[in-house]
Amino acid sequence: MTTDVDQTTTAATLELHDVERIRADFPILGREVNGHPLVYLDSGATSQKPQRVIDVERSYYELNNAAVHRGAHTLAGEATELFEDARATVARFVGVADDEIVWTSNATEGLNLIAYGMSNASLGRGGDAARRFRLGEGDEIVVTELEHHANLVPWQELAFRTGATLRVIGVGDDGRIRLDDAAEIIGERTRVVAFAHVSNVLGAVNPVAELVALAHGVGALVVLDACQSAPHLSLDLAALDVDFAVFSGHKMLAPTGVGVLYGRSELLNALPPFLTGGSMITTVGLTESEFLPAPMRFEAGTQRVSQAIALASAIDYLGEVGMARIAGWEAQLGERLYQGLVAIPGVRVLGPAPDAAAGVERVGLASFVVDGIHSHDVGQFLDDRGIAVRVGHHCAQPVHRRFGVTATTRVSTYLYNTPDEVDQAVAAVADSRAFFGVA
Amino acid sequence: MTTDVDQTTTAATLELHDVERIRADFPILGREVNGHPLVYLDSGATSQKPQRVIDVERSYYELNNAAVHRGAHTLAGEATELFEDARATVARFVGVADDEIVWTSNATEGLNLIAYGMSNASLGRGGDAARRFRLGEGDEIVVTELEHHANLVPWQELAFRTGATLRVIGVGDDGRIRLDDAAEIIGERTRVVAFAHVSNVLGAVNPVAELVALAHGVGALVVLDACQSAPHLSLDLAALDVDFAVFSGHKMLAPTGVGVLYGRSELLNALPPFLTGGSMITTVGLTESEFLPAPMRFEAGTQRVSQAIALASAIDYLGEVGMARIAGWEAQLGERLYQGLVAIPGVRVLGPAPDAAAGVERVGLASFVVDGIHSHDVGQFLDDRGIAVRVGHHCAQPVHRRFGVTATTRVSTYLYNTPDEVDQAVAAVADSRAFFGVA
Amino acid sequence: MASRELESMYQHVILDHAKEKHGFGLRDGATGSSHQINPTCGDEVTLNVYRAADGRVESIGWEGQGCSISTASASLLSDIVHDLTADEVTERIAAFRELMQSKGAIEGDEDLLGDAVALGGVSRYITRIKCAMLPWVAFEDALGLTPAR
Amino acid sequence: MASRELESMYQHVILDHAKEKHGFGLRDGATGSSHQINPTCGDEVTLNVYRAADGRVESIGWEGQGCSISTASASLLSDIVHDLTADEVTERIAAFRELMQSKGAIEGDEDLLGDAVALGGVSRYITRIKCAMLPWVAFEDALGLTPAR
Ligand SMILES: Cc1ncc(COP(=O)(O)O)c(C=O)c1O
Ligand SMILES: Cc1ncc(COP(=O)(O)O)c(C=O)c1O
Ligand code: FES
Ligand code: FES
Repeated sequence: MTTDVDQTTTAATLELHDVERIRADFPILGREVNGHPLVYLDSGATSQKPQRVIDVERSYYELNNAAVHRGAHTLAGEATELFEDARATVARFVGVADDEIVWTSNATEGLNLIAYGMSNASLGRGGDAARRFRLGEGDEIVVTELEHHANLVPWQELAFRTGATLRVIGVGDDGRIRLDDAAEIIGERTRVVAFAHVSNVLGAVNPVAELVALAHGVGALVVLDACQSAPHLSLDLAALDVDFAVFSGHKMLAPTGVGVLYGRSELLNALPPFLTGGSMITTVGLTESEFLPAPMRFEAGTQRVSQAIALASAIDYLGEVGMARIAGWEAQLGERLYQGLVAIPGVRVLGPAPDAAAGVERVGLASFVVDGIHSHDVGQFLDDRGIAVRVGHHCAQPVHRRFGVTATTRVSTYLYNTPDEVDQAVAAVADSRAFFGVA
Repeated sequence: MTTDVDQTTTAATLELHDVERIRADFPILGREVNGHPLVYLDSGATSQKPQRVIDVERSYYELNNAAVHRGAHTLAGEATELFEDARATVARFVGVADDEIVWTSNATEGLNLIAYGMSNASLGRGGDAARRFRLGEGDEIVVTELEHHANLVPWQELAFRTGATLRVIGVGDDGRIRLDDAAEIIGERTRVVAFAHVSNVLGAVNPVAELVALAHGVGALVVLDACQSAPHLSLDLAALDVDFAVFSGHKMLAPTGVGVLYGRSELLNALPPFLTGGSMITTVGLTESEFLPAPMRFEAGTQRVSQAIALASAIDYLGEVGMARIAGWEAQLGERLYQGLVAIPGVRVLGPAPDAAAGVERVGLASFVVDGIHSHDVGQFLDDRGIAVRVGHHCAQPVHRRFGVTATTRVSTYLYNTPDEVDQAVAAVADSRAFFGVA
Repeated sequence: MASRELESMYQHVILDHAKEKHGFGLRDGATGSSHQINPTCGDEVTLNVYRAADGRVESIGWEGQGCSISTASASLLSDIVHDLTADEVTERIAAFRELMQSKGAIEGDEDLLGDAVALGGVSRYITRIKCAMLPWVAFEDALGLTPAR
Repeated sequence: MASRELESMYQHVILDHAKEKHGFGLRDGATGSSHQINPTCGDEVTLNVYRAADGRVESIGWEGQGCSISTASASLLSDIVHDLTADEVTERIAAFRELMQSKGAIEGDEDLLGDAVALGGVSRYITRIKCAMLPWVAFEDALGLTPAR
């Protein structure tokens, strides 16, 4: 099966006719909701899946399903090959080596893996090789104020477990990470700097190069939360020079239940295990065990095999469409969305205004408040027209607090969304004001 | 969709004609391997999936896919309802309350969750309510010699992290857990007793009631590894009176990537969190957070939604066929397998002989050595005839060491296997001796 | 421009209560208090109960941050609690919970629930039932009752 | 009763070597040693290299626990290492690795690999390639070479 998208065009963006063909690959987009065609603008939470990805999982179970890395029979060999090929596909997609890719359940588990690996190192696991992961009193872990809870709470807990201190780089009134604050906070005591590539609330691409330079300047490890970038931009982790990165399959056309952790080879092989059990050991004694090298060291128990294979299929699909063209298309949708929203009286969009000149890139996502209407009520009004958006704190309470609100409404786009859908959402937001009596 | 199995019969076992209809529900069973019809006898590693389960996942992605517990729109509501209904289905299947069921990736993660929850409690997390989970020097964790690595290595690591001691109940020459040893080892210092309901190597049902009585007699927590029982027997966790239990979906007709942790309500609500991130918190401050009650407290990040829904569908399927009838059928297959194997010269089956009078129940699984032939070579010979079995240590090195071998060949059955398939496997094992020149 | 179901959830009486917020504010002298969070959205309510010497509820007071449904629900609740005995309170909470779980199948008993029957339209929206329940759960908790399922 | 592919993996020369185990046993005086585990099955091999003063490999010795393929592979390896220079060793290891990755497409160079070409049939069995490679990886490691992919 191949996607119908025109491969000959070299334009840096999709065109509407491409998107119309792409839409036909997503069965759910043919659905009606509350008597209206579904307008799905919640891909920031989770994406929809093309038929091809759905079919890959089905075909795996109908033809090849078996335990991987554990059997010598033919099916087991086939399943193992599909599973390891999937790893290679992911590795190529982000520009790293196969054995630098670890399967996880989701990005959240990847971040916990790093944090628990570090606390195990702090207890002495991994010996001298794991020294650089040891934390204690006086050491500092640095995050930013715009992090998703997944990239915040695990570090709070790691600080608690090791006695290290958590420090937080602020976000400016302009909705951008304060690099002046970063320069002040990141220093000799800093051991880890963890931050999002793209904020799931503010929609802006964060200054990775600057933060990596600050962190590496003091010998700290960089952990990149690529949840909102991997699905939407061309991502080259080696070029970004981060030490670890995580993302989730379900946000990039793949099923739930699979995520990815990247770690630089020498770091992954030095980090002590997190989850323990079958398939990650070499020798198990009654009271002590020895562990395999990465990535298998971190893959305890039966893996999410069909999901990993489906993620590879999703990545193939994205690759055929072209990440640059997807990013170009979503930048246009994002601009249209932003301008449409800020033109509505009483609507405030969080995060920086798009401004190519000033180097402010936004993805196709905007979170906003409508004066006098709670975000859930706004969302309900949109849902009544078949428009699916996210409401609430989007698992990022601190950044909401930073801007003096507890909740926002978020519209988020993907390769299958059209300008018309964005317009429908904007119009519905405008209409909600009369309905709730605030216009 | 409903299964074709005759619902009117009340016999305590399936009959061959039932099994033939069941087989038609599993597309992979129509496959050829190496020119022979597939004979799948590796369900102990992972089971095959009926069309219905495969279709449930597909239909979820084609119709309802959305982020659960996070959205107010219609799809999100539908997805949340399907997901929580799935939890209720699992809860009913094992006789417990809905909020006592936590989704995991697999059984391995469930066991790690308990172990890490306990080390977090030992560091002071969870306050006074979590006191009974705190471990330190002098405390003892007890397992048995027949455990899968998943129920051994996490406890080794917990012992390392807390200073507690790991003690191991031996297995007798007869392949049964030594209750005399258990009575000696389980004592005042014992805080946790973790053991398998059914061994994945020896195939015997372990004496749960006796071990629970010993453990509860000294106030220790009981953790049951139900990986090899949940798919094959009627399981009533409340009646067994265990405190925690784990099992994996992929071994019981469901997809990879989903497992289940059961915990008694008051224990789950006292256990500190393990993975942290989105959807498991109430309030997130910059340096500290508050957590939801169980089960959501343990479900950080985007969950394995389609997999949970598919697991519920698998359980519905098993329920319609009837767990007692499945157990009856597999007991027959197991007996036939055991007798067939021990009749071959030079073949030694590990574990106790089935003996109803002595109360020795075996499931449809047998691990064996063929004198003079390595298990991988035996497995290869069977695979050449399309017969898929597992070879190696089956993630249970200690029990292999206990019986003086490093590896065995394992034949394991499920509801879709026939006596003829068992006979084919037995005949192939016999023939392998001539091929490898040991007959 | 809006469906009949939506209009039925957001009736005028509800939008009015969401603005007027009867019973808003926490006075001293509470005989019970509860703070509840709706985990789906992060909204909160703090609710005080003021009981007379004979145990009857005199009034409630509440504060919080929430959507129109949870705000209206708190406001509507505060209108119907005056002078209720413990048994009457239990009966009303049960009636409201039943209404919320009805998926639009029942009308709600106006004798017991007063204008709060207007919240019946919410029961068709599974994601919003928690909104309407939030102040009622806080009320139940502040009275020291164990919440029914 | 067995397919042609299976017969080609388990040729007589292989089953014979699996029994005869040339080079079995670890003598003193090793100039290098390596212990390797096949994680799929848990099988192990310990392999010693004995080099002459001029750096040539004189012989290897090995012990371990494994299947007929890994055992035969160690035995066959020990037959062809005598008197090899470092470069010749590298060439042979490369030739063997290429054979193993060929999925049955090539025959294997008998001048370089001797009877070890009989292991070519293994390359059709993805799950067994690690078996055949195990002693070769140990050999490579014992010589202090970084294993190629
Ligand atoms: C007895 C037993 N415990 C634990 C496990 C681990 O299960 P999983 O790999 O699904 O986590 C298995 C299966 O591999 C098993 O058979
Ligand atoms: C920026 C960011 N980080 C982390 C996550 C967590 O991802 P998951 O829930 O898939 O683990 C998300 C999505 O929810 C996100 O948007
Ligand atoms: S949306 Fe938060 S209470 Fe209604
Ligand atoms: S099966 Fe272990 S080395 Fe061949």
